[in-house]
Amino acid sequence: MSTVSSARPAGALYWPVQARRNIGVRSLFLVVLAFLIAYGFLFPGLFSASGFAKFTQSWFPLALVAMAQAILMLTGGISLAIGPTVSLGAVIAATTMAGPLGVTGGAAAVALTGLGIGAATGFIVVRLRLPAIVVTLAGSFIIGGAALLILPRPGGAIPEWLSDLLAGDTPTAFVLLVAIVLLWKLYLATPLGLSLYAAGENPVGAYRSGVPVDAARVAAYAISGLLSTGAGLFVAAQTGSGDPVIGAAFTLNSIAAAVLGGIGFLGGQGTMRGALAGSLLLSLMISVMFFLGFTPVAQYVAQGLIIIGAVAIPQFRKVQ
Amino acid sequence: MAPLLAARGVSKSFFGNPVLRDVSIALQPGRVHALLGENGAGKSTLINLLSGALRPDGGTIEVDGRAVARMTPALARQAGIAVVQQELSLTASLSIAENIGLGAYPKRFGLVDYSALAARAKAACELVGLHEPLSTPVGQLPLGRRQMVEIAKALYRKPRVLILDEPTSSLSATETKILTDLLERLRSEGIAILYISHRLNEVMKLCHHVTVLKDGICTADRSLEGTDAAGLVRLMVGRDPGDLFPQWRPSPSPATAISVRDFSAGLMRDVDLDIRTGEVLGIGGLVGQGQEDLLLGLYGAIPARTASATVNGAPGLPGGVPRANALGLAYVPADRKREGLHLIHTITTNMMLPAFARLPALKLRSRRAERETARGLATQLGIKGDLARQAQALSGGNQQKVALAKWMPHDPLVLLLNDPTRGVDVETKREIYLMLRAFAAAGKAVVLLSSDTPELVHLCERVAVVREGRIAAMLERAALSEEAIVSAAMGAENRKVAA
Amino acid sequence: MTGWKDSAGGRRVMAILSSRPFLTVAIVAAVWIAASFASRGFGAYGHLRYLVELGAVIGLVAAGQTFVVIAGGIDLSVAAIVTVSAISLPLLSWQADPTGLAPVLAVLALTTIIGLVNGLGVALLRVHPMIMTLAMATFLQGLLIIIAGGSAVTAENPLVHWLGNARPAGIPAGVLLWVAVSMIVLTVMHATPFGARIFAMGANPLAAALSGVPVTSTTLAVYGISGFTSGLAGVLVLGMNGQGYVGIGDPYLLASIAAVVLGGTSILGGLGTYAGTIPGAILLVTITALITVVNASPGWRSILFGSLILGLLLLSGREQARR
Amino acid sequence: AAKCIKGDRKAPYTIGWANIYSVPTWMKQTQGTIEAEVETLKKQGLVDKLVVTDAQGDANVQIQQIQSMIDSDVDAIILIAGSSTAPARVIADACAKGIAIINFDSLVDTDQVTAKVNTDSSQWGDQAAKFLIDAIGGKGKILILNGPAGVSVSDDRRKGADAELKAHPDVTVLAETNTPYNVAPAQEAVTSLLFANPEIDGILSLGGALSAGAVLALDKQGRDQVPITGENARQFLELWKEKGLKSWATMQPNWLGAFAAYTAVQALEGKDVPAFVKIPLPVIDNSNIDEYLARAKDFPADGYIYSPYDEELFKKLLAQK
Ligand SMILES: Nc1ncnc2c1ncn2[C@@H]1O[C@H](COP(=O)(O)OP(=O)(O)OP(=O)(O)O)[C@@H](O)[C@H]1O
Ligand SMILES: Nc1ncnc2c1ncn2[C@@H]1O[C@H](COP(=O)(O)OP(=O)(O)OP(=O)(O)O)[C@@H](O)[C@H]1O
Ligand SMILES: [Mg+2]
Ligand SMILES: [Mg+2]
Repeated sequence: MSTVSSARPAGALYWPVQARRNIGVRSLFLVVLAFLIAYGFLFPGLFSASGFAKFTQSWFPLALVAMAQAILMLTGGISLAIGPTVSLGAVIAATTMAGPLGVTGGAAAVALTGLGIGAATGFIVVRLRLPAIVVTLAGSFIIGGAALLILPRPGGAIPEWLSDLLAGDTPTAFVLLVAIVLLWKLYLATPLGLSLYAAGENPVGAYRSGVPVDAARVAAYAISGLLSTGAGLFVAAQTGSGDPVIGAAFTLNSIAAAVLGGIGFLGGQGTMRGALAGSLLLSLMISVMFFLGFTPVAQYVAQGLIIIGAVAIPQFRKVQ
Repeated sequence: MAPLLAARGVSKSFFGNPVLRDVSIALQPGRVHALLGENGAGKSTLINLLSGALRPDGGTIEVDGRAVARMTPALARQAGIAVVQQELSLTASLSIAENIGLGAYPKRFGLVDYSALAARAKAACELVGLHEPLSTPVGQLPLGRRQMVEIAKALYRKPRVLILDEPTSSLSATETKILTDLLERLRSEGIAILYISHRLNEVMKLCHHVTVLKDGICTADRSLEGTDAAGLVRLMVGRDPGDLFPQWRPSPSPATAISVRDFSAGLMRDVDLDIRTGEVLGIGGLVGQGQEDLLLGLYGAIPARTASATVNGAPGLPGGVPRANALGLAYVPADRKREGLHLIHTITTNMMLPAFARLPALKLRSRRAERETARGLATQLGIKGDLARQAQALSGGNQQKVALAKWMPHDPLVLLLNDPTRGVDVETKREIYLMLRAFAAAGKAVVLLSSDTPELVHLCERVAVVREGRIAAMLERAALSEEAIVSAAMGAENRKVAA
Repeated sequence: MTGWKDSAGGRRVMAILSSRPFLTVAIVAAVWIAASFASRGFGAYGHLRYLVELGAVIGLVAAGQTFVVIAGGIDLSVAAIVTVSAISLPLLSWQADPTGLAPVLAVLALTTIIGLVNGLGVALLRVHPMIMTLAMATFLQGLLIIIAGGSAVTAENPLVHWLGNARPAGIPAGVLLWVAVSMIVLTVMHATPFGARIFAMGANPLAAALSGVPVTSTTLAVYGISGFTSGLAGVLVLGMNGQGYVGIGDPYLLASIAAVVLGGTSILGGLGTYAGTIPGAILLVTITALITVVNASPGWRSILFGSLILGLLLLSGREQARR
Repeated sequence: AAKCIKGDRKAPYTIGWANIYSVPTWMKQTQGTIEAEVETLKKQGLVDKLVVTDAQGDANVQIQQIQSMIDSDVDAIILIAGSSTAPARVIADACAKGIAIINFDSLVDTDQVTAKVNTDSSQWGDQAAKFLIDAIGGKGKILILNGPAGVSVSDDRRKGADAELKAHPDVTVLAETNTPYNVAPAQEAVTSLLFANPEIDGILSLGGALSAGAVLALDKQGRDQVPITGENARQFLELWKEKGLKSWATMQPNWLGAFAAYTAVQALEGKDVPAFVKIPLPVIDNSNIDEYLARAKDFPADGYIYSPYDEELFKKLLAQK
């Protein structure tokens, strides 16, 4: 309160820091916004409760796996096992929830599996210093095999009420997503969470500064596993059943969403909001192209162009 | 009184090469202790042992007179030991405040307490004269400011022992002044300070006690009382030093090497500049005023515009690095780790890269010729180390020499140098200065961007002082002095002209 | 006695023995020997020859992939390029050329151009390699819808047939092709300035650019090479199967990346060698063959496959720490 | 009226074709029959638009696209499901909205559809096993090639073969393998199995291009061909003829697509359609293979030679109980 130079109250640090982080993804936000407007224009039903609910439901699992991938890439890691982990989450949910474990027990089983797989992967990558990309490639076969053992063919069941709650006509998925994002912000506000960036970008320096680098990275893998099996649970609820190969496409899509959102490969670059925007763009694109009446060939071409465009346009602006 | 932190008879080797042999050092409260030695003498290794970043092969580390069984960075922090490494521990995507608090965030309910962090980080920043908003990502700061963040980060932890590894090598004169004043104050508060620098005048001014390392052996551990700079150099190199700066002689018949009109690039605006053959043209000013963009723009590494330009007789700007190289331009960056070297590649490969860049793409390489060239360059510049090792195993100063050496075989006509002597020991500095003058004498042009003002004064024909993206003053040889450069940099010159 | 290990020659031998490519070769050999005891017929010469022939396809795709990865990128469009090559070649089998060389060259030109377009996106538009090549793969899917099944011509190309079936001196032509390509690749990679530029770009693109490395053209070349070798793999796989089909390239995306990384090339770029990718490719087909003959449920086979890769990685795969 | 149909939809109708993946040749051919049928229906004034989506193999995307079809209120959806369970709920939603849903080829485990149209996968496996066991004289060593694991169709076919295999204890299964329904992976797997198993009496191949891969593998390793089952893939039929194989093949006719479109319109027009239309499995053997090969040039080289169809056939199929 005393001097003029310290006029900016010290407590106002958090929000400027947050605002600064938007700079890298502004143009992506604009592109996504344009698509949202186009979607709303093409399909006014979007603004009804159930229209909005369905829209967020189709985005939700992709949003989760994009987060799961992004958190790894922030630490300089990557996972090729996201898809099978989603499948595993789905089959565990579909085989336990309608059974003796019940919904709570099933959800706990799903969560523990995700955390366990993630932590184990993280331990192998971090402590044994093996390249994440091959460890998770090998992991994808192991996890996918486990899903096939639990449910050799699509089946199982999710209690009807849970499906209706998560994937009915109410925007529960959106509320959940908001909650997860808030939890993420909360995590990033913990010392361990904030260390993610330092551990990813400059592990040696971070270690010397007293950051528990290994713990931060293993924790990231565990959280990533949790998000992936969580996405699997949601997919199971959305479809009312389990399918041992349902997640296959999520591996590449999660990477695409994260990279589209400006997450770098070397660690420490990018933001979660970017990854979420990237996943939203991927999801929106499908619906918008449908309403524009694109043929499959046009869908493929347009999809390629949109993805490249969303990344290249900001670059052009930077050059000029 | 027991020293706050001490090493007793420590040794360390890398891959069987001894780097430190039976070295002892004791840091006393209220004393600024200098650690001197040539590049690769083992100074950084010693502080890594003191701060727990590395473990000694033999000997002990003592805190408050008690031996520590196993020093780790965490233990060191608990003991109040803070190390300023050269922009090594910063994270580009985090804000200044988040970097300063890294590893020691204030917490509330398990969360980072941003208001407490802001308050404490602000206090630390004010000590070192950092006035950028605390929310600025560190990646957006110029090198010198990052160094200040690194120092603020050390102060944030309220250390009892402060270790600084070449803190001033990327700082401008003003920033250096702030730092030396600060250190003096901290010392008077009873903090033990270990100070590494290759700038001997700073050491003379600031320090009370000196430990000198030579090839990993402690050759002196004594009070600085009654020692002069020449004496220090003698301690380091073991013989009488020559003058640091070579005799200045005018070069013969200057011609224009590079000429630009209304040149703009990055922060630089509307620059008219002629660079003559046979001269060393200095570029001075406070850090981050656009000096670097001037060099990069001329070099074709960033987009640049100009009304008219000739470069070594060819019209127009090069517009790209390969073309600039073909026109005889060579550039040595300041941030050697990020822009100069391929740390994971061997020293030989690093030295040969410009050659690889211009040779026909599919011509067969001759490993033997490469080894010989590299060996020749290493001898010429006194680069120590196995040339087949990765460049990251070199000490900082030797890395700098590699970044410079790689251009030598190409006999460039214009050398664009961005702080080439940063972190370089006095002997090597001398060699580099001699090379630069010899270069100019051979009728070539040298553009020397430097944060070391004495360097500009003693080496250059003319110094262009840059301020806010413009050349604020062009000081001719006769008018060159440290005061003139500093006052032009601060804007005094401008006012005089305006008046 | 300090021993021969300290002599110059001894040190070089030690360096080779402890290098990743050598370790991978040793692991392949060990797996082969172990497998020939465990499974009847595994060690038969014919089988090993067949495995190497299969490895040739992965090896060709992975040749381009190795270049791209060392240069600091990644190519996710290789699978689609293999398919495009195998599908479009039969469409081009015109009568005028009895050797069948012309259509092959035309297809290779096509796939090289596809690669160059990848390079353009990466170098000029500055699109992340993963995004650029993923988008390219998507484009090519669209292209495949148009060209696939568009004609009923089968691959009656003599050159392609020869590549896929002939065995001069008892060695499959595909393997000979692989050997030739490998020698060229190793030479270009390790014995030319072009190769050195690629390593430099991968290790530190900024420093490479400031040292005068022509980053744009080198990037173009690298992705062009990847398009070319993928196209070549498509031609070979077409010959081996007698018929191209949509999806024929699918297995080669992950396989090429896995071969590169198993061979010790850093996925971060700047470090590695094709000499490791070669045994890496053979290792992959070997493990696949091994899993095939194990009689277990699909789930267990998948688990076994993953565990084997992980186990072998533990033997050879420590990533170098870097700052 | 048929299930899901509500009276308020009027011709001409908009038909949504929710494809799971339009790139594979089988799918392309199927799409061809749908387009041809839609042209016919357009001429009759019954259809005015065909909306096509391609889920690129991702069952989650297919759900999203079906949702979009619901949102844009198409009159009918014909679909090949990317998962036998995943689209169940969204399909139920569509049904509740009065959209006619005809599910063919890969079916969904829900009865909230207007009709399902398919051959019997279990019967497929059973008949194939019967033929093979017969062909090897009731005893011997066989390999089983199957499509990808975790997918209902391949699992059903495999289960269908179980009874026959159990009934013949002298038939030993040397090894089983799962690969995509493609030539190259099948050829690879069979080659490895050939080396591991010097004696093989027959191959029970459960579809797609697996059989062609197996024949090529035997041929390339210089082994005698053995009795083998398969599908109507053109490459396989040509190899069959060329090598004089002892074979049997059935098919998943591509015109299931055309038939689904036809059925959708019939249902919308108020006709009663059966909840499940079982398509008899056509059998290709040495007696009729020449008929198929005679038409080969009309089909893509990597495609499937399907049996002829016309409206009469469709009517007959719909009339069956
Ligand atoms: N991790 C390492 N691996 C191999 N050699 C190393 C390693 N660290 C340091 N060295 C070698 O040890 C010697 C001492 O290095 P150090 O960094 O301590 O020197 P320095 O005195 O700080 O030099 P400078 O003045 O250049 O900073 C050098 O020769 C260096 O090459
Ligand atoms: N390959 C390596 N692995 C681990 N540690 C290394 C390696 N190379 C060097 N180091 C250690 O890290 C220390 C700091 O490295 P750096 O390159 O910053 O040296 P420096 O002498 O401090 O440079 P500068 O003087 O520019 O700050 C080195 O002196 C050495 O002890
Ligand atoms: Mg040092
Ligand atoms: Mg140094």
